[in-house]
This record gives sequence, structure tokens and C-alpha cells, in this order.
Amino acid sequence: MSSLSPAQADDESAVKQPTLKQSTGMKTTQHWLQEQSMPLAYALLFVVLSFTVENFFSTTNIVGLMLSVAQIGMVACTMMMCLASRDFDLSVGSTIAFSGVLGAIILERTQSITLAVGGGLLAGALIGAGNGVLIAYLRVNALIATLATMLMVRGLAFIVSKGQAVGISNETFISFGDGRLFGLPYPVLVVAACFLVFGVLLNHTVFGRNTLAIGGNPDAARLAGIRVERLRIWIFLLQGLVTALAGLILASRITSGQPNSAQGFELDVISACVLGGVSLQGGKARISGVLVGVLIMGTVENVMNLLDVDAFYQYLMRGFILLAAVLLDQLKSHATRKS
Amino acid sequence: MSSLSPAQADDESAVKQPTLKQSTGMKTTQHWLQEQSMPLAYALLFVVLSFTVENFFSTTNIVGLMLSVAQIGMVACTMMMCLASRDFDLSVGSTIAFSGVLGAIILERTQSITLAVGGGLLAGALIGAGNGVLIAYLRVNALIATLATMLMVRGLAFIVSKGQAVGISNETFISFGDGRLFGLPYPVLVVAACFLVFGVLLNHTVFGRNTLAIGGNPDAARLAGIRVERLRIWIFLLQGLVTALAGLILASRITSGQPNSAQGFELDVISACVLGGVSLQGGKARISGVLVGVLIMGTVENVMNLLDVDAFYQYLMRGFILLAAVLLDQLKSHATRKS
Amino acid sequence: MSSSQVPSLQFEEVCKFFPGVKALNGVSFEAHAGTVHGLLGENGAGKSTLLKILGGQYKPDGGRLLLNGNVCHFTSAGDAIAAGIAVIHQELQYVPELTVAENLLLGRLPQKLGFVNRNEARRMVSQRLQQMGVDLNPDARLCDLSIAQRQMAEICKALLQDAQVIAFDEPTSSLSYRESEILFRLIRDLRAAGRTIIYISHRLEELYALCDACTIFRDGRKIVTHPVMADVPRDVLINDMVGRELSDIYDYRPRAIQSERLVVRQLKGDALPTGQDFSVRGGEVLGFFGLVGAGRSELMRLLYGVDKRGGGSSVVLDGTAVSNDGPAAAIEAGIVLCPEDRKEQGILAQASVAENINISCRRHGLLGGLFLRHKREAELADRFIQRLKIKTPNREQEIRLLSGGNQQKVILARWLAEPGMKVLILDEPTRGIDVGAKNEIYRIIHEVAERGCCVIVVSSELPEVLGICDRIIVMREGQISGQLERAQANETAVLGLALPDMQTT
Amino acid sequence: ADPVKIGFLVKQAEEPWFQDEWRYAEQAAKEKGFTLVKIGVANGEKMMAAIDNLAAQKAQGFVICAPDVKLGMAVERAAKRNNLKVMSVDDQLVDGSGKPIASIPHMGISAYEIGKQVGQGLIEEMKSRGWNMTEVGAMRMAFDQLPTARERTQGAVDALKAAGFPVANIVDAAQAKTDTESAFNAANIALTKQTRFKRWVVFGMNDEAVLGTVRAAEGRGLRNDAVIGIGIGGSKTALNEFAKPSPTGFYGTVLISPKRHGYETSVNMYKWIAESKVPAALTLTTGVLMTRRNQADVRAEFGL
Ligand SMILES: Nc1ncnc2c1ncn2[C@@H]1O[C@H](COP(=O)(O)OP(=O)(O)OP(=O)(O)O)[C@@H](O)[C@H]1O
Ligand SMILES: Nc1ncnc2c1ncn2[C@@H]1O[C@H](COP(=O)(O)OP(=O)(O)OP(=O)(O)O)[C@@H](O)[C@H]1O
Ligand SMILES: O[C@@H]1[C@@H](O)[C@@H](O)CO[C@H]1O
Ligand SMILES: [Mg+2]
Ligand SMILES: [Mg+2]
Repeated sequence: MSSLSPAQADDESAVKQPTLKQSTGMKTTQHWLQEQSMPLAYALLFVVLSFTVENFFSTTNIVGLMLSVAQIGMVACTMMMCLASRDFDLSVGSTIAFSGVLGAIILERTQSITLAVGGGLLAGALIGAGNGVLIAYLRVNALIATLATMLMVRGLAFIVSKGQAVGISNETFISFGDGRLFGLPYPVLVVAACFLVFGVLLNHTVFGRNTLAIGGNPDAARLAGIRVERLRIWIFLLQGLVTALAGLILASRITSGQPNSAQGFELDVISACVLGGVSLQGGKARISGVLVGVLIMGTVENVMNLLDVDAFYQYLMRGFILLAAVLLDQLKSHATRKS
Repeated sequence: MSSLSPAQADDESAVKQPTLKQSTGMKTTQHWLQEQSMPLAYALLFVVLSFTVENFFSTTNIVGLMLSVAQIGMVACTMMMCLASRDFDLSVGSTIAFSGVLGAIILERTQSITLAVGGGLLAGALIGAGNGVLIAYLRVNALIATLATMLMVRGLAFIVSKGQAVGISNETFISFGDGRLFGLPYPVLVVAACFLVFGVLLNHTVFGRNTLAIGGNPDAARLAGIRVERLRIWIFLLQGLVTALAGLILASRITSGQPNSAQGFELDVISACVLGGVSLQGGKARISGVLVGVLIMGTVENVMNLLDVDAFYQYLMRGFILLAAVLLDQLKSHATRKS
Repeated sequence: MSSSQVPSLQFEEVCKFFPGVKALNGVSFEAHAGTVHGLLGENGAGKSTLLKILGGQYKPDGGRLLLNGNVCHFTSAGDAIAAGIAVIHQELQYVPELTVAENLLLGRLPQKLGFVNRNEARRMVSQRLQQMGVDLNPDARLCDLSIAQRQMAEICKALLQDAQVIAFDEPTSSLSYRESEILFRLIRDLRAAGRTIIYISHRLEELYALCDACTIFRDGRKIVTHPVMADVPRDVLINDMVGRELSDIYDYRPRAIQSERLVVRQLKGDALPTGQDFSVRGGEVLGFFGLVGAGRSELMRLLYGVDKRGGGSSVVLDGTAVSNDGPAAAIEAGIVLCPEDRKEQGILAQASVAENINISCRRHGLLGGLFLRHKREAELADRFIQRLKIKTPNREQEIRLLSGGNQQKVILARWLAEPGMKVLILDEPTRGIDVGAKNEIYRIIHEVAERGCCVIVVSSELPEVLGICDRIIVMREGQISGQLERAQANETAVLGLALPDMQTT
Repeated sequence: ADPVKIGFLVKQAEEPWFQDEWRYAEQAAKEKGFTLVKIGVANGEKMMAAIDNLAAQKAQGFVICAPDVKLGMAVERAAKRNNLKVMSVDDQLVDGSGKPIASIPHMGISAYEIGKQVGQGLIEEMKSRGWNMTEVGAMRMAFDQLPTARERTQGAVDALKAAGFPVANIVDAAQAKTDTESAFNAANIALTKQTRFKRWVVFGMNDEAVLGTVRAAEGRGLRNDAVIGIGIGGSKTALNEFAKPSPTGFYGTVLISPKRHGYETSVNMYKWIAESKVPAALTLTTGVLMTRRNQADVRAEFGL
């Protein structure tokens, strides 16, 4: 079926190839710049801040900055997958609280770290899978479904803890939160690992590519034989699992499971992703963008506190910087399109 | 160009008409049922609650219920337009707070109700128009843009009030919030008027249709001669205006402008809309659905308080009922599709 | 193809019902290995529905499907693929942000332990593309390609499956001459390799050129199967399809052509850097022909103001300059454009047929400049539903539930309904439309011209351009390469201007 | 007469403090035989809805800790409109100009006074450890968006100043939210900036704020011998710290009595309705500094 009338094919390529080649070449450099513009811009920002803001560029501060985005960073990795598949998850804040509380309770009852971590992770995975089933199989709108789980899981966190913080005294468990390796706290290492794993997952695995496909065009994905429902459930399950891990780490950092922790967390995570160029319409995600989105959020907060910006003006600044970040991005892609 | 060759048209209709008529008839009843299923379901729920929950069906309670959803209801009307045009607005909660605070400050300084109301509304309109310009002309992602305004406007509310609630002592202004006409408090009348106006706007005006069109397919709408950017700005402006009105009414009801008020309000409003069948993908909205969405949210809260449900279990219940509502809706449309 | 041989594909009494529509009502036919079997029928006859059943997308409400004599029950598209069936759907189904290679291998990317082997994927794809003679960059993202290239990618995706049964649903509707030629060659190769091919098209020339046998549908029923395509006269085919005689579908009548109304000078923009000049006379039907990517659509978009016009461009209608302020301004000046891509630029998928028809012209009938007149809108919608024979249970049906051709008719109706129109631009107006309706559309085009309007028809169907236009402008690589009056225009002359390689000879 | 029904509205139902208050109010309800309706009122809007709701349920009066003290007028009007008796608990309601509303009886604490107690506790502990105040940093974990939070920390600051603590050593750290993690992050940054202090006293709006700060300090190697943190509330968060095998920088918490507040206010309201016995216009309770050492005694004293 493959042979083609040679004359025609040849002049076809003779005519088209040069223009194509050329534009591909140009495209690549441009493309790279465009792809990496967020990281580059952040790098620039970082350098500027290092020179202008006292105490910014110091090991303690950078480590502190990274610690401050550890939870957001972890969950942003899976939220990226979730948004890439054209879904949405509001329940992550509650899941953080619940898994932390649950882990703390199990730990205090049994003194078994395995049971505590296992229990917390299992709960997260179940919540995630529940979201997935609701959304993929029962076709409930993702916003409403995860809003419902957000409420229910928060309720559960309050109920199991009777609304009280659950103390943790197990030293081994606590050391997860403040121990260090190569000078970096474990939570920072974990979030770094998450970015690595999910970067590879997104770009180099069938799982990641199929995720983008179902977000980019669910019908096309289904027609190509991808099991869309199953994949969506896996994505949510993973999200629940990683979120639970973040919750357990948080619990170990603050040496207690707090049922009202991480309120509004979902919005922070989603914003970091969107800031990093993940599209709410699905089908578009870049791990470096998400990393930068997370770092911008953390850096802004860090710098404002270093500069002692008044709490009320912090709101203004944060809004302003969010806008500036996307407007810059906007200008850049506009410029590229023009050229 | 409109005349059609009569012969052809006639035999065409002779062949087609019977089947057309018949299927149209079937469709219409089914269609009506499907369209009205939410209101019908709510009506049913209402009757059941009236018989089972003590004190539910009483004038004071119903009026109280309606009052309790006055703010959400007003803003849901414009949020419906906003979502219908495939946009998104997170800044409404902050706008409520800011317009209330601003109105209260102006009122206390000048004792002029006109100035206070005018100032509050103007501020709202400006915030809305600002959102619109950012999103429509500068093409900033709506989530990020309105998240930024949400932060900035909240900051402004804190700044102008120095973080303190601004007391209101002007009796005339306060009476806007608790005065009555025909036994109904003014805020209830205002929200009713909003539903009427926006119902007409959505279904019976070119403004509403064009809004749905740009939400359904912005490119197609533009090609069809709709000035998409201008329309989007108007929608946001209207949203800001109505939200500011809601903020002023709230301030008068609670006799103070509170910079902290209405946090998380945006999520409630968006949920009510989505619950009422408004699509986050744009292009789909029904005013009766939004009304029911708003009422469900209010009724759930009202009934739980009447039944003295424990605070922690309220979370569970709310989540559960949200799910039940959409699942029912899901089942129904599934059933219709099957039949 | 002896009758003792088991047909490779059989449909038996297949039914599919939608609310208010019997899309398929007991259809039986069979197709044999090593043949191309054409499917014809009016828009909404049920052809695509049949392919969706074949592709595992729909479950039939009755009847069954046999492959090589074995009954198949598909519960998903994956099942059909596994059974050796590939379907190229009428509506393109690609993932915009993924690359050509990823799209072509969607669902079966080469992998090891879940990790995609990108080099292998690229290699596989570029090798096959080269074999097929298709010029596509495996690393380009689909959203960066032109529609024709996307369509080619879609076709290649199916061919890469190496399926036994391959079904094409109007594959050439977005292809122009050159690519269609490539496709036909590929199809003939497939036939030679013993595959079973189902081919749906509204272009009769194509069907005659390709098909061995054909089956004709009308209103969800099979009308007839002609075992030997070549033996069937054209009139019989058309009569079977639309149920009436149609001698000359172009229906061209000479008419009085007035002086120049629309004058375009140095029209350029980002996509078309060199300025182009042309003009249209009142009462004239002007055709634009060219190969894919020749820039006809781009030129029209600039004219209509969808894309910003570059400095120095001028568009003058009846002596008044048309402002460069978007489509809304163009429409106010009397210029309307029906876009080429109905899915992306035309339909409001969730809205009703009536809404889709009324969207652009309702501003003429508003009460107080704001309020709709529902009754008037309903009448307008019904009028066009009847006139263009749009197959829909009623005017309130969501447009996305109509067949492809019927959607196209709705979009056309939107523009034909515009009363203040002076210039009507139609970009690929008859894409996916059946012959009967084509005829009706040509008649409307002539009617509009007779009223003294300018009509511009961009089309990749050479016979259509030759059949209905008073004058033809040909474009090549972003520039106008020449124009021909109706009298001088013929296939060789037009192609001579359109094909780049013939330029030197 | 109708059976007595009393509402008990609190601003943050999820907070342990209010859960305790409700529990003791329930106890009163059981003893006196009235019905108690508990509603959480997170903001002004919800508060108005809840008052209307109480009227619909035919309650005769309610006890309230409003989300903002400036809602006083609104509470008063709504109560009058619905013919409900009202008294405030915890936070005293004020009118538009900031004056306490005389017609609403109040039992509670003053946020400012509680803060002062925190400050005094810090001073005393510094003295007993023999710290030189000029070398000690004081960290105010601030959440100034919330008026009560500001008043509490202001009280502590004033107490420190009054005792001669150097003003320049008082450092602000602003938490973005009221949870422990936000306090942790804010404290971390403040500690980065202020490396000149090797010893710290720490205070904030509640136990969670202080806990986060203490954890951040530990991350810098500042342990219980270098940090004195005093929280507010006496919640489980604090008790958890006291339960740890060795002392942490979380030195103490100012405990106020949810029992008195919950139990006595509802009994007073009951008597007002059933026996027309108007409650005292103002009853102020005080807090007690609870530390690892005296926790058992204090809790017993408070009947917890
Ligand atoms: N999902 C659906 N819901 C309702 N009606 C449908 C649906 N899919 C198809 N139809 C209807 O079924 C009929 C057959 O549609 P189909 O797409 O098979 O036609 P077709 O022969 O492919 O037409 P065309 O030539 O225009 O592509 C049409 O009337 C169409 O409106
Ligand atoms: N390989 C390619 N990569 C990217 N863009 C291309 C490529 N080939 C062509 N184009 C662009 O696509 C546009 C042409 O689109 P289009 O195919 O719609 O042109 P046309 O002449 O209207 O043809 P038709 O309408 O028949 O498809 C031109 O702007 C051209 O630059
Ligand atoms: O909000 C506080 C609460 O936490 C408790 O401390 C009592 O007083 C209130 O003002
Ligand atoms: Mg079709
Ligand atoms: Mg084109």
C-alpha cells in the first residue's frame, strides 16, 4: 500500500521542504525560548531579588522558601495532571487536613508509623478514587463533585478529631518533617522528587501523554481506544495519594494533625498551576511552568515578609504580582506570534 | 432571496409534515420536563420539607430563607452571565466587602445616602470593568485576573477601613436592609427583581443571546459580527455593579461595612450557578436553574439549622446534598437520553 | 469477488434511533475484501451513523454486524480497533497540543514499561509518512497545521493501524486537489493489498474514480446497492439519492453584470505579507481557486477584518472605505463571510438550529434595539430549514446533533439570511453537502448575484468553481497568480495557474 | 407558656473553644429543661440568617459571640424585630461609633486584657530565667486582618513595653492565614532576618500561631531554653505540647473558661426568659496562665 508515484512525490517535497525546514529551524529556537520563558523570567527575578532584598539570598532563607512551598508543590504536581485531563479538584485542602488528622490518631493509638502513614495514604487514595468515580463514571460535574468531597472530608476531619488538634509525640515521625539530608529538609527533597517523577510521568510515559490527550480532546482519545474513565480515576487516585502524603508531612512538621489546616489550599494550588501555564481547558501542561508558578507564589510571600510589607498592602502586592506575571507571559507570546 | 419554489416546498412538507409534527410534540413535553426538572424537583423537596420539618413552612422562615440568599441570589444572576460567556469571576466576595466598606465610610463622612450608594456602585462598576479589560483586551486568564483583583480589592477594603468594621448609624440607610413592602423585606424584592431582569436579559434580548454565543464559540461569535471584547467588558461591568449593590445591601443589613465579609462568597455563588446547570465551559445557562441552585443552597442551610444538626455533621450533609442534587439531575438526563 | 466468498463486512438489519430521528432503519449491505465500496446519500441519510456503529462508537439498537462472517459486539472504539477496523470520521478527532507523531500513534504509542520511546515513535511515523508520500513533520503540533494537513494527519492515523477494514467519511472535504490525489493513490494501494474500504463522499467524480460498488441511502434506509459502480449512470445515482431528477446541478444562467462595487488594493496582513489587488463587480460570482495553503482563506479573513489588515491595505465598497475594525464593522458595511471551518468557526454547538441561524441577522429585527422577536426568528429558521432541506426533528434541536452536512447548511443559512448584504463571501460553502442541496445553494448564490450583490466563492472543488463562477481568480503560495473569465476557464487552465511545478514549464 | 428555646450563636463553630462552650450550654439546657439551638455564624450574612432562623423556630432569646463586634447594632435590631432577648458572650458588642451596647448584657473577656496577660506571663518567665531583656527578641505573630487578633497581640505588646522591654526588639511576623503552617512560614522568615537574637519570646492570636513559631525556631536550633512561647486558648494544641516527654518552647497558654461562658450565659438567658430575671449588664471573666507545670490544677479549677 506504500508505493507512491515517484515523480509526484519528489516534486512535492522539492517545493515544500525548504520552507518547512526553515520554519522548523526558526521555530525550534523560538519555541525553546517560549517554552522556557517562564523559568528564565523567574531566574532573572531571582537574581534581581538576591541583589536588592537583604537576607533573600541566604541558605536559610532559600531553604525556608522551599519548605514553605513544599505542600503546594507536591500537590501542584498532581493537580497539573488533573487540570491537564480537563478536570478540577477542590478537595485537596480537606484531604491534607484529614490525612494529617487520621495519621496522627492512628499514630497515637498504635505508635506504628507504618500503620499511620499507610492509613493516611489509603484514606487519600480512597478519597481520590471516590472523586474519580463520581466524575468519570457518574459524570458529575467536577466542580460540584469535588466541592462536595471537600465539604465531606473536612467534616470527617472534624468528626474524627472532635475538632481538636491531635498531638504527635513519636520522635521518628516528627523527624520526617524536620530531618535533613545534604542540608535539605526531607519535605524539600520529597517535593523535588515529586517534580522529577511527575515531569517524567507527564512527558515520557504513556500515562502522561494519554492524560494530555483526554484533556485535549476526550472524544479523540476515546476513539483511539484509550480507556478514558479508568485513566481519569487513576489521575484522581494519584492526586489523593500525593495530597495525603503532603498532609502527613505537614502533620509531622507541625507535630500535630489539625482538622482546620489547609483551608483555601486548593485555590493556591490551582493558581500556581494556572500561573505556570496549565490550561483550565485541559490538554496543556508543562512541569517547568508549574514549578515556576509554585516558586513565584512562595517567593512573593517570602519577599514581602522580608521587606516587612504591611499585611494589608500584601494583598495589593500579591494581586499585582500575579497580574504582572501573566501579563509578561502574555506580552511575550504576543511578541512571538507577531515575529 | 426568500421566496421558495412553491411546488417543491409543498411536496416536501407533504412528506415530512406528519413526522415532524409528531416528533415535535413528543419532544416538547419531554423537553419541558427536562427543562423544568430542577424547579419541579425543588418544588417536591419543598413540599416534603414543609411536612417533615417543624417550623419550615411558616412565613417567618420562608422570608428568612429568602433573605439569607439575597446576596448570593443577586450575584448569581450576573455570575450566570459571566459563566455563560465562558468567563469566571473570583473577585465578587472582595467587591462585596469593599463596596460595603466604602459606602459606609462615605456615609459616615458625608451623611449623604446618594453619595454613599453612588460611590459604592461606581467602585463596583470600575472593578468589574477592570476585570473585563484585563480579560477581554489583555487576554489574561480569567482565573488569574480575577484572583488578582480579588486580592487587591480585599486589600483595598482593609486599607480604607484600616482593617476595622465601619459602623453605620444612618437610619434611612439601615432601613434599606430591614424595611418591608407587602410583607417582604427590600433585599428580597431586589433579588426577585434581579432574577426577573436577568431572566429577561438572558432569554429575550440580543445581549443575552450574544453572551451565550460568545461562551459557546467565541470565534464563531466574532465571525458572526458580535463585538466579543466589548460585550465581555459589559458583562463584567454589570457583575461589578450588581455585586456592589449586594455589598451595600449587606452593609445596611448588618449596619456596618466589614472588610472581612463575604470571604469564600465567590465559591458559593459559582456553586449555586453550576448546581443550576450553568456550564463552566460556557454557552449554557438557565435562569430557573440558577434560582433553584441558589434556593437549594439556602434551603439546606436553613433546614440544618432548624434541625439543629451538629456543626461538624453539617459539612457532611452539605456535601451529601450537593452530590444528591447533581446525581439526580444526572440520572434524569440519562433516562431521557435512553428513552 | 465471487458470490460464494464470505463478504468481509456485513451489516444485517441495523437500526439506530435518536430522540425524534430514525438515523438507521433496518439497513443491510455487504462489502468485499479488495474493493472500495462507496456510500452515498443525502445529508442526514445515516451514513456517518453507520460508520460510528462500525467503529464501536455507537451500539446499534437492532441488527448486527459481521466481520468475515463472525458476529461482532463492540462496546468501545478500542474493540473495533482491535478487530481490525479503522474509521476516519467526518469530524476531525485530533488532540491539538500533541505532535503529529503522538496523534498518529494515539492509544498505541511505542513503549517500554510505560515509558514512551519517542525516537521509535518519530521513526515509525516519518517512515510511514514517507512511504505514503505525505509531507508532514512528525514533531509539529497538530494545532499548528492547516486544516488540510490535519485532515491528512487524520487519514494517516487510520492507515497506520494497518486495519483490514478502513472506512473513510468524507475524507476529501477539507483536502484540495493535490492532497486528494495522494489520498486516492493510497486508497488504490490499499485495495490492491486486499483491504475492504468503505468510502463516503458527496463528490460524484470521486466516487466514480474510486469505487467498485456503491450503496445508496435515504432517510435511514438502504435504497439500493449497485455492484458495479461504473455501470451506473450519473442521473440514476442522483435520482436514487435525492428522489428527483437533477440535470444540471450548477444551474448557471448568464446574467447582467454591473460595474465594480468592491475594490481591494494592496490587501495584506501577518499571514499574507504581499499586498493583493482584485475587484468584484455587482452581480458577479467570483471564484477563488488554489491548492491547499494557497492563502485564499487568509485573504478572505483580511477582507472581512477577522485578521487585522496591514498598513496600505484598502477595501472600498461602493466608493466607501470599509474600516479595519473586525467582522462587526464589515457586516455593518454589508460584507458577510461564511467561514470554511464550521466546527471551529461556525457552529455554536450547544445552541439550537434556530439560534444558529438567527445569530448574525437578528439585529435587524429587534424591538427597541434590544429585545428579540421570537416569532419572527422562528419563522426565519423554519423557512431555511425547509428551503435548504435541513434534516432536523425541529428548529430547537441542538445543532451538534445534526449530521455534518446539515450543520453546514445551517451555517450557510445564517449568512444567506442577512438582508443588508452587499458582498457575500463563501469559503468552501458546499463542503460535505449532498448534490440536491448543492443545487439549491447554487441557486441561492445566483439569486443573490441577480440582486446585484457581489458573491465570492472560495472552493477547492474545481468543477464547482468552473460550474458556477463568472470569473475565477487563482492563488498560489500566498499570491494571486492569475484570473480567468468564465469563457476561458477550463480544468487545465486553472490548474496551470494553481500548481507550482507547472509554472516553469 | 411555650417551652423555652434558646439560641447559642458562635462565630467559629469549628474552634474547640466554641465546641466546649456549646457543650457546657447543653449541660445547662439539660439541667434546666430548655431547648438549645446551636448555630455557627461565620460572617455577618450568616448571622442575620441565623437570627431569622431562630425566630422561625420560635426561640425566645439567644446568646451570641458575633463574627465582629461592630455587628452590635445589627444584632440589636434583628433581635428587636424578631422579639428575641439577646446577650453577648466572649466578645462585647459595640455600636457604630465603637461604644458598648448597653442594652445587651455581656459576659466575657476582653481580648486586649487577655493579650496583656500573655505579655505579663512572658515578662515573668524571662525574669525567672534571668534573661537580659535587651538581648531577647519578641515575636508578634500578627494577623491584623482580624480585629480581635490585633487587640490580643496589642495587649501583649503593651504589657511588654510597660515592663521595660525594649521596643526595638519587638518584631512582627505576618501570617497569611490563621493556621499553624502559615505561622511557621512567617516565623521562619522573621528568624532569617533577625539573626541578632539568640533568645526569643513569642506570642500570637492563638495557640496555633505560637505553635508554628515554636516549630520554626526549633528548625533553627532554638529550643525550649531559648524560646518562651505563650498562646491563647488552652486548646488541645497546647495540651499536646505539654504532653510531650520533654518541654518545648511552647511554655504556656492563657486559658479562659468555656465552662463559665457556655453554662452561665445560657442559664442567665433561661432565667431572663422564664423568670424575667434580667442578667447583669457586664460580667468579666479572666484568664489564667496555664503551663506544663500547673496544667492539671488549672484545668481542675476550671472544671475541665
Ligand atoms: N447523537 C445524535 N442525536 C440525535 N440525532 C442524531 C445523532 N447523531 C445523528 N443524528 C441524526 O441522525 C441522522 C443521520 O445522521 P448521519 O450523521 O448519519 O448522516 P449522514 O448521512 O452522515 O449525513 P451527512 O452527509 O450530512 O454527513 C441525522 O438526521 C442526524 O441529525
Ligand atoms: N506546513 C505548514 N505549517 C504551518 N502553516 C502552514 C503550512 N502550510 C501552510 N500553512 C499555512 O496555512 C495557511 C493556508 O491555510 P489554508 O489551507 O486554509 O489556505 P487556503 O488557500 O484557504 O486553502 P484551503 O482553504 O483549501 O485549505 C497559510 O497561511 C499557510 O501559511
Ligand atoms: O475568638 C475568641 C475565641 O477563640 C476564644 O478565645 C474566646 O474569645 C473569642 O473572642
Ligand atoms: Mg456524515
Ligand atoms: Mg481555506
